[in-house]
Amino acid sequence: MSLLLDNMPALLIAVSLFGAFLIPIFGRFLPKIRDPWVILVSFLASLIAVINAVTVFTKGTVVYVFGAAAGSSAASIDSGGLPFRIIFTIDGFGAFMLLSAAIVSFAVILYLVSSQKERSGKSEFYALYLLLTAGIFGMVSTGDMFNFFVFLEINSLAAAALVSYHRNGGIAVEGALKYLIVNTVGGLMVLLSIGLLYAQYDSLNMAVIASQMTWTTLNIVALVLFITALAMKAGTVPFHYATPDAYSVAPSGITALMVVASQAGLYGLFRILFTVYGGALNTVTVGWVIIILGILSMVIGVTMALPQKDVKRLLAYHAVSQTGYMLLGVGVALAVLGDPVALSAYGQTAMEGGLFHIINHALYKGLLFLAVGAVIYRTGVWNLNKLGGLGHNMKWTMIFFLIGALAIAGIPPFNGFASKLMIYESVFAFNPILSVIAMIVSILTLASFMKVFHSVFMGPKLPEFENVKEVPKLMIAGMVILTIFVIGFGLVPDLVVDSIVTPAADALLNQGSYIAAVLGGVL
Amino acid sequence: MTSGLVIRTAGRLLAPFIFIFGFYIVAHGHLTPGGGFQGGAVIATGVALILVCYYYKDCIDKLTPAKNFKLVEAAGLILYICTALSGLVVGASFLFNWMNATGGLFGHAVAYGVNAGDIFTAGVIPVLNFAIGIEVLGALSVVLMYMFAGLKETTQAEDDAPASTPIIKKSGKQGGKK
Amino acid sequence: MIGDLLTGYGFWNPLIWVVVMVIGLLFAWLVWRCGESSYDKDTEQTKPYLSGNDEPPKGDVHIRGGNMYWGFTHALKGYYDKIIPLHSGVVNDYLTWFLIGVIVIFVVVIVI
Amino acid sequence: MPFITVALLIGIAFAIILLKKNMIKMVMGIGIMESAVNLFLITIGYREDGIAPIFTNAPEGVDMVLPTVQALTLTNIVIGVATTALMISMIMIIYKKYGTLNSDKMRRLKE
Repeated sequence: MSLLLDNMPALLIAVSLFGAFLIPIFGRFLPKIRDPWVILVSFLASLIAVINAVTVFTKGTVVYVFGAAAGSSAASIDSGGLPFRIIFTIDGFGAFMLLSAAIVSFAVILYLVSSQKERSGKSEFYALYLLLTAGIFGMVSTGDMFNFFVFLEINSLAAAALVSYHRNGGIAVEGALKYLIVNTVGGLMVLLSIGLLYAQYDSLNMAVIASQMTWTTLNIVALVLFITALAMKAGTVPFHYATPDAYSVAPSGITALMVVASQAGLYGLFRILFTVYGGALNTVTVGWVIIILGILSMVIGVTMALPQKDVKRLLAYHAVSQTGYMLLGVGVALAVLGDPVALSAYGQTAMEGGLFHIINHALYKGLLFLAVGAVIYRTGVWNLNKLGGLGHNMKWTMIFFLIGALAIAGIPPFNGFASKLMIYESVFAFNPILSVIAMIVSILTLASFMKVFHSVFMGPKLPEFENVKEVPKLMIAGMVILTIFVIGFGLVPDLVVDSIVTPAADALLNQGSYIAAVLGGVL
Repeated sequence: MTSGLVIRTAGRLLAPFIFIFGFYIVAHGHLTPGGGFQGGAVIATGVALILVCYYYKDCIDKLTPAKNFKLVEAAGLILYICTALSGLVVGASFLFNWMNATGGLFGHAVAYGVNAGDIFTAGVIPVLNFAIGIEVLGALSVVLMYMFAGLKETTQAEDDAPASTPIIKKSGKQGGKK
Repeated sequence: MIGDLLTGYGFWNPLIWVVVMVIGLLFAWLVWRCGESSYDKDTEQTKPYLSGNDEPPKGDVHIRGGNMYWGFTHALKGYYDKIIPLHSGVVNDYLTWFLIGVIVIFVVVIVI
Repeated sequence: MPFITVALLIGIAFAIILLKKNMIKMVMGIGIMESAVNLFLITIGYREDGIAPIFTNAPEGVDMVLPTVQALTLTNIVIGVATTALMISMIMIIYKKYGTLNSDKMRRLKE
């Protein structure tokens, strides 16, 4: 048992991959047990992620060295006190992201197993799904720059292949191709800047690079490439164009997971900014760059969402808009990083608000995509102009959608309100105008969800949707899981913030503890 | 997609040598430049050669359908993961090189100084190389086969027909996706 | 107490909010109970009264999604005319924006 | 000198990706960019008069080139193969459905 517990970080990746590679064999010879197997593997992977996260929150940062004999430390003596193996470093922030990925991926697989029943090519579909999960888990737990790049590429490739799965006359492939091209170029830029850092510091380990980081021109080039490429992965204006394209054509369950996949890009961005660069940054300038990216994302995302007619595209633009909130909160914390008074006065709260918004967004946006996917599953219609009156036949879906919509618009007592309140109040202390913009965006969000809710569920029963039925039970189960978390996080936000968000914010703000956890205080 | 007798014969002669060369690269991955991916890719070029020389349909009918290569791919990956997980079984971490310098299979100690190299060294690394070789062979072959399936390929009869009477035939198969 | 979320200025407690909402809903329900109870399901009462005209078919009554917020988009026409062509759907443009972003951020970070 | 080549290659690759409308040529541009990054990685590990980093071939007292970056390059090549294969497959499907390779005409998803 202790053997398993010691190797939890490795099992995180290994279980998903092992399950994924067995699926083609099951699909060929034992098609009956494939679906239960997928659910089992996904459940195990989520369970392992949760166990890892709990370990981190109770015992502190976990450092796992691949390929080492038992009991050897990360920075062993025979390598001169420098870590040279691939290292997984899961600190508070990584554990936080693991939790959100674990919840969403398990809820989505329940939904997908039911909604994909009639489709062909399921073996590869589920294998790619587990590969995408492994990519997300790997991105948020690795402590090695190049390893991060590899998981980033696994993430992009698997996501693009999944987006293109149901072709719809080529339109899905178009969205996937755009997403893939944009992310490949971004990934290459990340690799280029990793090369720049490696050339200077002779190490790929984030902690080692962080301990020697200085503010030189080369490092600025690397930083700018990191910011733009990872912001592109996360879908930030003005690099967001491929995001709505891909989200709107992907199978609905996949879109819900792709929200988390994009947030793994956001994780990378924050990890680079706070942990790798940290104190070496010109924090005010870079903080304002992040804030401006956030404001642009919020405003342009929501205004583009308002006139949309394709319901999934509308939700995708809201995903862009909500990413802006996270960037705003964290950007404010970054801008005041060099000022301890302001940091403790409102920077810490802004950071916690931004991070709390990440998990909230993953939950309620996942719920919204699943609910909309349920509507599309039964009606086959995307266009808001053609939908209507479905509340009569799909009561459960309507309730879930309503909860998700209220949460994203920041209506109490759902979870969106708690994190938005933290962002508003702390950002108001930093700069009132930013806070006012954030509130206006929130109002517009509510307005556009009024539109969706009204035109999909309200109104009289339409003749063309007379025989629409409620979706199967497993799809409902997937949505129920997310709903429980949305309501639970809304009702007891203090417990959530104290137990998982504050450790995550502390882990990011405290660069020294990350370095010490890996290097053991050698340097 | 016309390929004459010369090309077909040459391809048939060359293919076994390409396979053997690929296998050599895989097997010597821990001694010389090369390894699983490169060797697997070389073997897959052999498959590509056969696909180019013969017609896709003939290959599928006479040799093996593409879905078998998917199994090959999955088998390679599972071998990799199991080898990596075996590190846990012996009480060390994931991917631990537990067969190194134990005297068993691939377990000889590496000699210092300039020497020709002993193939039975390096512990689990050759095993991982073989796993990757199998995986890459399967994956690239599947990709190639699906791409050929997506082409508008003429059949033998159409090629042999006089050039003045083109036969228009739509290929209904979908393109490949790994 | 459980549910207190400190934000630096004050606190936010969703549990109190829920309790207040439940009390408000109870009150509303009581008021509703006091109303006229002569509603009858299968009579003329259920039909909508449209100044004596016949009720149009259901499909025509529903306000479709594309018609909502027409005024909003119309008022911000200048803004939308600029912003919508940017989302051109051409993948070359997407990457042009990436390059512009890299250059702008680089200049900003270097200069300031 | 190699760094100038890398910069030049990346510039050419960006020019191709931004200016060419043919999707196949864009994929080629991404390939060139990949090669540029690979070249950069190899270059930063190069030592004057270094030999290939093979343990059993190394005489005493001779510098080796850095093997880590070569491993990185190899990994990037593998990823590049997968990406290119996927992109070309997608372009094949799009060509079949849309009948064009022009990225200007590939814009059913917009606004």
